[in-house]
Amino acid sequence: MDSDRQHDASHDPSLTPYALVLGALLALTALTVLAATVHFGHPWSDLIALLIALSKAGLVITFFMHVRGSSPMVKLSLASGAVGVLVFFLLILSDYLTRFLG
Amino acid sequence: MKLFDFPFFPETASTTAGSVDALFFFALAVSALFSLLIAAFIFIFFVKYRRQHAGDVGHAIHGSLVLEIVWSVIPLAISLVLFGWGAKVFLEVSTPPKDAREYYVTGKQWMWKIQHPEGNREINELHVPIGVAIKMIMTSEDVIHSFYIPAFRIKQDVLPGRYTSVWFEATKLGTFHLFCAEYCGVEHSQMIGKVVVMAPEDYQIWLAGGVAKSPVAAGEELFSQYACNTCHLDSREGRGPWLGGIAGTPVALVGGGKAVRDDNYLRESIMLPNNKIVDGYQPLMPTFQGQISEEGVLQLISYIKSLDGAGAAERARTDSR
Amino acid sequence: MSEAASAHHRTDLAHHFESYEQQKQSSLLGMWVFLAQEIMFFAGLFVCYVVYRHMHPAAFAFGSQHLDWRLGALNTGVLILSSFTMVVAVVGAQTGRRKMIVCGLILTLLFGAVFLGVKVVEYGAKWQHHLVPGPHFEWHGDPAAGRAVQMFFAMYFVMTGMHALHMVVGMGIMLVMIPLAWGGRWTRENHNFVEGFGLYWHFVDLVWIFLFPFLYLLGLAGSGVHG
Amino acid sequence: MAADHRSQGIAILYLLSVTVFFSIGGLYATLIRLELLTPKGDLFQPDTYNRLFTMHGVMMIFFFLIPAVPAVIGNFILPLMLGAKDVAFPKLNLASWYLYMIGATFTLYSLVHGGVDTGWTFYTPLSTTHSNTYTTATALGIFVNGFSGIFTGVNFIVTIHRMRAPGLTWFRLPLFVWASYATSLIQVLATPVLAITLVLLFLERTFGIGFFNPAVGGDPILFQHLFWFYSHPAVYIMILPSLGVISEIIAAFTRKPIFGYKFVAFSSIAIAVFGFLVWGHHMFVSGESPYAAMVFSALTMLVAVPSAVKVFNWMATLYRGSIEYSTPMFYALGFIGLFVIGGLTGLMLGTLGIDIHVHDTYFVVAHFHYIMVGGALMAYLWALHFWWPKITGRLYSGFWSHLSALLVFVGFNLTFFPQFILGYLGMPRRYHAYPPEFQVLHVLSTAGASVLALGYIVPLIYFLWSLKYGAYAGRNPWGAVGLEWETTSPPPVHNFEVMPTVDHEAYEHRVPPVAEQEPYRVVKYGL
Repeated sequence: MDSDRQHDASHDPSLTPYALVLGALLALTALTVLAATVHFGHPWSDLIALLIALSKAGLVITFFMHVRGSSPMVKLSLASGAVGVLVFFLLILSDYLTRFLG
Repeated sequence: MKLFDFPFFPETASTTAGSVDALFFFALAVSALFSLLIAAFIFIFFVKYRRQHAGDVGHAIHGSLVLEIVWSVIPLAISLVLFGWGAKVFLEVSTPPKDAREYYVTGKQWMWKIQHPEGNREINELHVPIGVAIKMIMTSEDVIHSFYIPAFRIKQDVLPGRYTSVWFEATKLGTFHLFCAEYCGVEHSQMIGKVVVMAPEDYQIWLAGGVAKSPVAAGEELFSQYACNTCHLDSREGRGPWLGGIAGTPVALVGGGKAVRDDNYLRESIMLPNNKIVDGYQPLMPTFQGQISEEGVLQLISYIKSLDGAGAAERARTDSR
Repeated sequence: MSEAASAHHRTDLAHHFESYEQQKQSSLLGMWVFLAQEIMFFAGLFVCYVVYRHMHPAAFAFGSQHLDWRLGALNTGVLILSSFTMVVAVVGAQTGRRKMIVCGLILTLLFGAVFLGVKVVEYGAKWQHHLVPGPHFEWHGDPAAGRAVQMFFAMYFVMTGMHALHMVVGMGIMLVMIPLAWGGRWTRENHNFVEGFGLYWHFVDLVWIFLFPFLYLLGLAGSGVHG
Repeated sequence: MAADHRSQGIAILYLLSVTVFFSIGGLYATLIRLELLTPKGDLFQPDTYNRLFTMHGVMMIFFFLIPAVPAVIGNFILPLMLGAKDVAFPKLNLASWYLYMIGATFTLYSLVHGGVDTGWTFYTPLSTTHSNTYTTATALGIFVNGFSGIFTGVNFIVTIHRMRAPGLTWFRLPLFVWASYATSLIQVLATPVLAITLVLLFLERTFGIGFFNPAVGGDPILFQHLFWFYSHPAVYIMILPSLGVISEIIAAFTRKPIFGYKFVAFSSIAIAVFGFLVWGHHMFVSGESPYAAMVFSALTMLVAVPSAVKVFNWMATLYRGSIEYSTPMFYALGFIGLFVIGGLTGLMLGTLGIDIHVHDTYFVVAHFHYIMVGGALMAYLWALHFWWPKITGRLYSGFWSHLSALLVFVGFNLTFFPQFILGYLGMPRRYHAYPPEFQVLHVLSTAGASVLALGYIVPLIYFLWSLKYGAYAGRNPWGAVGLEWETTSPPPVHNFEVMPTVDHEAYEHRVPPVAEQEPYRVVKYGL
């Protein structure tokens, strides 16, 4: 715990990087609205919106939630949530996307 | 109740029942083999390596990679065989022959309503000719039911709001159980009936005994009664598309995308007409949900499916061009 | 509660932990595992959304046109700002600056209140226009949307409602945290609760990041319903 | 103050409460079996019968099987096995128990008002628009109870990661810890989906918001997807800790390490992970796409591998062991037999062609009772027998416990084996009345259930008896290896007098064994 306290003290976190992330998040919000006004057609509009949302999520997770520099276990629990969501979507869509094939 | 006079195995009375049984016996044999093998080993070890003296400890054996691989790969291989065989039987049981006779089934709490292609109706009884492929097109008026005939080894859930189907070809004369297999409320266990398999000539006599209007004829009446014919004109100039010959064919939709116009598509187009709009048309059709009975929808669909691809007027026009 | 650092050494290390480091790592990991649970909770809703949108694409596009994307965008900005002020509070805790924690929390609370205020306005408008699904639902928009348009609003209300509920819970916790922070409850050595709460708040922000484009922006490009 | 809510105390609270709910569920089971003695359905009205099997399912699954091994055995033994003073979040642990009791209160409220008749599966639209019973209260109870499980899961995961004694590396952990870890993963990742599903059910039922109503474009099958996304993994919540218990018992009574330790450890994780991929096999005939059915059937086959790995490794562990004929050991071997039958019939159900016929029949009922009763419930009982001396410090009677093992094993098989035959004959489940040709098999089943019930009552008596009259157990009555056997029985406030460190592998038996005394003689010949 001593080493930990020194660790904290040795580089006092500054707010500047967080402010940059804030700016990026606001810019991406504007971008997603802008992208939605353009007609890309199915499924591209959704993919673009998803991509922007994922990058915003990535920024929040990496910087605001300090996943960069967290323990591997933290990353693992985040990954397990993400994999769980992926499995959920893929398998449920295996029903809905093939239901009307015959 | 006679004590030893009870069945151990269900009757086998359809063309596909044998395939299901064969698969089951294979799985049973594999299971019995493994169970006995494991039980035998456990019993032998249990007797042979019992503790002799209070202070004994076992030999520390930590494992064997070869054995682990053997007893991972063998079960995997066997279960994949089961999967493949099972999928084959599943496709066999769930793919009706093209020329199957179509019966309509409506489930409601707590009865089965069945209509024959000739129009005869019955409740909780199903009379079928032997040796003829029969497809049941099924829907529910309320909750989920399940159409189950153990002797034919077939089962399919019956859902509100869409169609499911199941088929069989009976191979034995006689009377068999018809069950509802999906729990559906208070009288679930009374939602039972019987399937009577008859010789074709007897079936014809049975059919003649009932007063019947065919679903096609009934559907035709509904078609004008609900004024469908004011928009779906066979001149192809109506506000809705002409419906002749469309059953089972693909169509382009507004907003991109395609749909195959199967029974479920036709049903959806009557109940939620604006969900899928055929390219080139406007979403003008009102919904008929709640205004037309499930049986009525089935009759409409069978009428639509009976319509010719090119109506008389249509044919004349093509000729004149 | 004593302000003396030595007293904290005695009282805020729970009896069953050997060190502050063990306590901190346990607390953070616990929060993350809890968030994995939250991810799956919202995943259930998103799965419903994807399935129903796949089944009724037109209805969803028409429904979405009845949401005010400007209010949605405003709220997105507000929530992102609140996430930033939450970071301010956490940095304050990490550097042992009591006033910074308090200011960060108060600002976060305020932004949260703005968000919910906008939400109340939006919900009120939907209620007036009979767009709340259920027996009172009436659709006076384009009839082409069909009856399934109700499903869009059902998904809209349950998704934003569950999100708002999480915000209300978070704001309740902040109301308790602010006086505690003022009283010096959290120190440089032990501020696990602030960090853990920060993670929760950012997660709530994350959910909204996905809700905004997929609820508010579907009909913006003329939706392509009529080809 | 520290001792207020230490995990052992919470374990005892859970022990008492799950026993109560098990008794209620068991009472319902008795009434169900009595009704099924005759084909006509003359004992109860149909709607009464429907409430009986629904409440039996709800009580047994949500309020007994899911908390039983993790919350009772896990809370007591897990911190001891890890050499920890407590779980990572003791207050959260206490909150789990309160949530469990609040959930149970809602459910009991609906129970005393007549119960629910939707089946424990709550399929829509039956549960949303057609049932007039107390569905909302029960769903609320299960919702609240779900968070109890989630908190227990969070607690165990963090505890296993952060609270291990010095030297206790991952591959030195007892296999029960691995199993508990896998269980906790499922609890954390699957339970929230049940929670949101119940929220949607609640909104649909109470406010008429038709999430699953086809009239507004909803899909009842989506409810089934969401429900089984939780409820299939939930089966593994119930069975995985039991598999861990069996590993512990076999290692202790053969006095040797588990054969293929790492394979057994990872098979728990594999079962947990595969458990998330196979839910669609409950829906082969539901109207899901046949392609999805094939995907789910293929994935289901994967579960066979880790399950087989476990069984074969247990079998191999017996080889050249020093096997003690103790009650928990008899039980454990019986468990393997029942688990093998349950697992193999599960494979049959996962096979598409067979499932068409036996889905929603007594074949399914028999299968899951082999897993849930033959597996999970029995493992819980045997775990109690194994750790009872540690929990109470007392020994129970050898003769009576052997007798109860026999009664349970015989009674169980007599109850449920005939149901496999009934199922293949086509007897649908949840039937209050049935065709007369099924009667003989139903009578056999009811007869078996009577024996089974006796087998449950006997342990209740000798466990209570042992609290006052049982011989003192000492630290390690079985001569087993593991940190929990190194402390006193029952353990002191901080679990250990001196916090332990670990310098050996799991189940490393030393010669001569570490038993303080030879109490198994007492166990064998006592009373």
